[in-house]
Amino acid sequence: MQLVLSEDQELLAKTAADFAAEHAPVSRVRALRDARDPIGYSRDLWRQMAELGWVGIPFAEQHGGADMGLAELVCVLEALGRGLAPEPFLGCVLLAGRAIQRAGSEAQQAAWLPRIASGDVVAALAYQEAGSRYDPTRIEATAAPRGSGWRLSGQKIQVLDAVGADLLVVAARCGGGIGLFLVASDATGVQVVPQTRIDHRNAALVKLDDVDVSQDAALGSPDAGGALLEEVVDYASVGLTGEMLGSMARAFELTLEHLKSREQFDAPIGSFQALKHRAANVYIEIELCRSAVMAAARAVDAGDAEAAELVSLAKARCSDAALLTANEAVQMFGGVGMTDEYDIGFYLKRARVAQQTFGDAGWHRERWARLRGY
Amino acid sequence: MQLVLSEDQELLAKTAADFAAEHAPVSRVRALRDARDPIGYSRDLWRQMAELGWVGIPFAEQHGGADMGLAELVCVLEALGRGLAPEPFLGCVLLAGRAIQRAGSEAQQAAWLPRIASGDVVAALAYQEAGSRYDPTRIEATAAPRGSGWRLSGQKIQVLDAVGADLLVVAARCGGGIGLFLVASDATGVQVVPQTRIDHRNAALVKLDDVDVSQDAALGSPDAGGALLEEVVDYASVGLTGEMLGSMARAFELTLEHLKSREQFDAPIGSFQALKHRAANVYIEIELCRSAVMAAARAVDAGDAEAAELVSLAKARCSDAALLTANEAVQMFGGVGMTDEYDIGFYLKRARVAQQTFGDAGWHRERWARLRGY
Amino acid sequence: MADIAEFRADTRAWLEQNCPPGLVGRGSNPLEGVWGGRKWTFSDPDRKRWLERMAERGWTAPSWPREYGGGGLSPAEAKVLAQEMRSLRIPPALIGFGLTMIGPTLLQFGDEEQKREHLPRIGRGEIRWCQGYSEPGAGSDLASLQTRALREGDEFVVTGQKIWTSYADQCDWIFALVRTKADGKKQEGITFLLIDMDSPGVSVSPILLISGSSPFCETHFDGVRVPVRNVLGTIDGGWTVAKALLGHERSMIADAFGSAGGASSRRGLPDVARDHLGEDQGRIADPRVRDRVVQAEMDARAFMLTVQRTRDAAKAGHQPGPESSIFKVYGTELNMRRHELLVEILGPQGLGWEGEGFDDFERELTRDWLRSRGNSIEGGTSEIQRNIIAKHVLGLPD
Amino acid sequence: MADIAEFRADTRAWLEQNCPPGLVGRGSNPLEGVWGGRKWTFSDPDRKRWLERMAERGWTAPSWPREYGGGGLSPAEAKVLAQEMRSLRIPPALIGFGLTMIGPTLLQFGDEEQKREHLPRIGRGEIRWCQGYSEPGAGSDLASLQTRALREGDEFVVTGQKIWTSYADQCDWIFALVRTKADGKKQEGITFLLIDMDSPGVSVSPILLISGSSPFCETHFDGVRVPVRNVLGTIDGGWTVAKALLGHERSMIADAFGSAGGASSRRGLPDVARDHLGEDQGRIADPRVRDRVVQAEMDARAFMLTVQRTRDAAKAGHQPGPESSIFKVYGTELNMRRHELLVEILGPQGLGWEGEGFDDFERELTRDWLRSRGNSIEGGTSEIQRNIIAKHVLGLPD
Repeated sequence: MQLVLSEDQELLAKTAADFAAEHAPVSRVRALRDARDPIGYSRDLWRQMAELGWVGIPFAEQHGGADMGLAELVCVLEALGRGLAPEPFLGCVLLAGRAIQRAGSEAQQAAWLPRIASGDVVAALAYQEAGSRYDPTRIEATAAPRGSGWRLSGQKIQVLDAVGADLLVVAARCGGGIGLFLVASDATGVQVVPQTRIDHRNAALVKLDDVDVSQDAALGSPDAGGALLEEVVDYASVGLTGEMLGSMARAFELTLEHLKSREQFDAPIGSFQALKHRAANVYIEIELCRSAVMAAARAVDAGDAEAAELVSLAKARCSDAALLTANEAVQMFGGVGMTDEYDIGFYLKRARVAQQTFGDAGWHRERWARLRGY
Repeated sequence: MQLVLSEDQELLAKTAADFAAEHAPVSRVRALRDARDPIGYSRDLWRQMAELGWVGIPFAEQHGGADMGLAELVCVLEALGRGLAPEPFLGCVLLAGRAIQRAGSEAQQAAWLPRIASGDVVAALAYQEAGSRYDPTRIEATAAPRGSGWRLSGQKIQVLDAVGADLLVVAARCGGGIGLFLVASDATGVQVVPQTRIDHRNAALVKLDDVDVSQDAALGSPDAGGALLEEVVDYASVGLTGEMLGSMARAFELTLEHLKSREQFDAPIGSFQALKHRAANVYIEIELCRSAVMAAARAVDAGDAEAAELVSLAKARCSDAALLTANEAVQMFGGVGMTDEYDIGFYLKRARVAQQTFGDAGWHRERWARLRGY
Repeated sequence: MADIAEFRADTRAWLEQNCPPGLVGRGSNPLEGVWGGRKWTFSDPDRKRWLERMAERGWTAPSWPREYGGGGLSPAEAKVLAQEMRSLRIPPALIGFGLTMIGPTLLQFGDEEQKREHLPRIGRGEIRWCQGYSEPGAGSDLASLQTRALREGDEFVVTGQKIWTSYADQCDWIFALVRTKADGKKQEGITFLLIDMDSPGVSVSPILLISGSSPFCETHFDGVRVPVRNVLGTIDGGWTVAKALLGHERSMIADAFGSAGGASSRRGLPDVARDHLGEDQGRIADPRVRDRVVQAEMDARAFMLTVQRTRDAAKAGHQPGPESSIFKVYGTELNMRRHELLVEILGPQGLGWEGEGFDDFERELTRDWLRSRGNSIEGGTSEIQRNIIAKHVLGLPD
Repeated sequence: MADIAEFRADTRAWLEQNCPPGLVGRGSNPLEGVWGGRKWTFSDPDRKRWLERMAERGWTAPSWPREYGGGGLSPAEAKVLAQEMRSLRIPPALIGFGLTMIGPTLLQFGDEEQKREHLPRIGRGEIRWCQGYSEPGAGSDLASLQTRALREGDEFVVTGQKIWTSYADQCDWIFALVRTKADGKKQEGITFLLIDMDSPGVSVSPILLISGSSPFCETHFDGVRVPVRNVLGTIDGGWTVAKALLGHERSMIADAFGSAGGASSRRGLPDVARDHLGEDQGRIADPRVRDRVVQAEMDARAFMLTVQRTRDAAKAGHQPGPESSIFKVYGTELNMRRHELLVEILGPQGLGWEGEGFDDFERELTRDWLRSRGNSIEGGTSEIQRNIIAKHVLGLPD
């Protein structure tokens, strides 16, 4: 495992950074929020990203993808994270798309992945429930056999990117295990109710009231989805840490700019040693995050035995560091950092949501210890 | 409960502070250590403290005591803690003496407490064992009935002030419970082996090899000592926090003096804001400790229902704060703080020992939660 | 002591007779508090009646002299009144910056005319006050303020901008720091002015915070004419008055964080943790969270004991010093840590802004957490408080 | 690449043939390391033989040029040698400041004569070096040093006192910073001198630390005569040399804390915790300690990944910058946290100094903990490192 960007990756990161700087500054997130945009992201921009080949990065070439991995996705997501871009990578590509890629039949993959990669279809993975907390396999929704198919019932919460999605991948208890089922979002009995969280990203309650699906809706074996869910959530977690890395790096840059320009007591406040030392600590934490995220992405891509541990390492660190960075940023901005008018609050809110998505720091420390056998 | 010193207590604290400054500076601890003094404290000074009435503070007047409480003991112990005075208050007065006072028959009390209060007899409480960690009731030493008396066997560790002690109070498993037994330190089968800990205070292994004691050696009922032990250790813990408060206050003073006098980069290092803010944090922690120690002492004296919780609050806080203070002190002294030549290292070593005596911070946080029912 | 016992009995009887029954047992909830002022509307006629009766007796400001509308109570009597109100869980009749900040400062620095003009109106809840200290360029470095007041005869003409004026949109008067002399040391040349916000040229716009609330405003002064007799203290000598008032502000903040605030403090941390994480043999199921709950609870207990110790010392005649800075810094930071922990305990339910999928408690808590981030900034940042401790308590050099 | 494979095979064969069998599998334990020098006595003839063979091949300093006694290996080859030695768990033949600090600095700043005089003797382990930087009045503010060197013809006469000279009592030469010009900016007028400690006027006394060990000394210079040709770099221009050497020191410290040190690192934290606290369903029984163990382990993993990332970046041609300060500050502070935790895990058994009642591991660990407190001071305090990061990495103003 080499913790350095290849030349191709450097180019990709540079392209993504330029694109994000031009098309996806944080001001766009504010505009989407203030306009109460129903899906909270730009379909146009999503199509452009698809044209650039980013949406299909992890998928096979025959499915319109680039056949690359998390290392490359992280390059893109980090760049987009700088401006808190809300486009549906997590829900559509890293969760739902990845689940289809990993467990779908050739027919299912051929049916959906090219349309996801092209940006024509947005999919979402509905797994989390009110009682799940952070365990993706604590599921009470049911899939009861009905004829040759299944009847799905239950309620999912905070389903990422579900508002306006065309396709839902639904996790439900089936026999002794968990199954994943492809459900059209306009199927009878499906209700998608938007949820407004502090970051105003796309998320929804998905209510399933006796939704009938046919035999070929099952993604893989209808009771073997538990392990798959864990693997897919790990995959998405690495993507999320990439995004968090970009967000915290940018929040820290904004803080440094403020420290250099804001004057009090006839000196830039960045000249005060107490703030300097705290800024140095934030810097160190971000650097450690970067190493952990790069290692996790490469380990998952390589199918390394240590991959799950490194995912938890990256998610635990980024969760803590993103909040630290944002909290210190607000404190160092002072009063204006508390105002909606300044952008830094957007980073704080997103840091909180990201920390509590796919398991918070405590959850991942617990998981690390379990995986290491103590 | 009034968290303020009475006039009498203020006078006592002042007297003790003057006495300690004159007779018990930290240099004396160094001298005792370098001389490899077998008991590690001064018998002369102990007698003087007895004459001043301090050794008998908690005992009844008819037993030569002052019939006062922990609030007063803390006044004295805080003053002595400033110079890390190693005289045997903890082992002799707060543990062994307190056990005799609480559980002893009138005859036992009359036999021992006046001689303890006068400084003629030094006693020690042997309860801790290799497997005890911080639980005073995890005891494997045994007291088997033998004739009308008992035969004691087992090994005790880090028995405070046992080297040179005349009387041992030994905790041993007896029937279904724990008993406390008075044992002369020169009884057949008793072996007191000095232990050298990093603070060089008096402590010993006490080996009991078939030690026969008579019927009247039992302190209270021979199987009801468990609850008593907990109560006595709580009592001593408050005394220890008083001592710790004095030690950390003094270590902090030494640090402030250094910050004001040591110059680097053409300025006193105490003018650097990062150090200022850290010093402010240490100050706050010490102030919180003072409140907790005063409250614990008064609650125990009053038999308040919240007493045990407040003892754990005081001990947990002082354990953390004493180490923080000492660690920050060494760091702020810089290189010289690491040398044996400077006194600050003595405070660091004592802080570590004190933190791990009668339960460390984690132990007392656990206990607090248990007592509060969550 | 006999007098005090009698006073207690009388007070209790009066409270029982005069407090509207609907308010007995309601307790002190700052969200329901009566702030008064010309723009105030009472949510409940009981609250209005209660204010009138208490104001009539002078007990909205129990320790102020009677001639200024206060109750003229001794410290011991004022304590008894507070105890009896607490014991009956009767809410305060009136709260606000008039009582806690400008009132005590007027008593200390005001001339007779000023005291007679302003204090009774504060006590009756007729005038609501706000604070005009900070400016966009003068936050922690308050003394660098630029709002200027030019003397024209018997008036000052005030021009400039204040920020963080709490609830200025609902206030009637503002006490403001203005610059009356441009040269010399910046702490000199500042004047403390009392300004009627109905004066022409005053305009106010609320500031939206990240929590979605707007407790603060920007207040602009555009050639506002203020009579010279509205100077509190001396012209160019306002810094002394300003600092004294900051002392009152800090102790008010310490009081607030010693007791109340937001959804989170209305339910104990251990209860919230048990509800959301479950129990394991009577313990909060997640041992990590449990340990952090324990630490927060123990920190709170030690903090409250320290507040009590300072009060007990004050009662025993010891003068409180700059060490009260520790209440501001520790109280607010503890409150912030508690909110961080609460939101983490709620897990995915701690992320709600509005609408479906979150209940009222969860949404309120999440916004309380966002609001709490400002605690270590407003009223003097934690950095400033630590500077004060280092300099004035520890004597560390500049 | 074919060449490298061949080099690897040859190296492996040579190591297997030449390393005394008693050393194979011993691994790198700094406590058993060979520091060399005139006063050195080998604990084991194998170690002596191993040093001779490695020195002969130039592999004690594998990447130094062959003409100065090095191995002349390319970076890729040096890495292969290190890998093969690690894979066979063969200890390094020689360690010390000659190889890691003054050697690289001589290569960078030395003239031909100096390099030929000193480097081969370092490579053969004949001369052991120590560092004369700090003075009692010049710690973090190193440039305020006062040890003065007066020019007398072809000699400097050196008078003053150095402190924290590591193992000076066992060393042969010292590289020292001395003041050769009293006026002007204090960073100017400093000269970097190489001094033979056998010179008349040099005296050394060990400093006893709180841990009971004496790894440092005070070194006094009383009119010591040093030839002018022993100046490294230019007269009055020693500060540049000094800073370059500090860079080598920091990366050496980072290496050390990335891997080894003391009893504690020879046994994993989780194992020690399990031994002392027991298990509960395979988990460390105390959940509080377990969580802290997890954090320390995860911190260590992230730190090592960061060290690796920097090395991988260097291999890819990216120049390492001042961000290497994070290795010093984070590596040492992590090591200190680990030791704090270990001593707490040991509980009452973590308090032993000597004698009965504590076993060797416990006593050594307790002293290691005491020793570790100095990690954030020596080699540039954490405060200085954070200053460097703030200024040189983050660009924050002075």
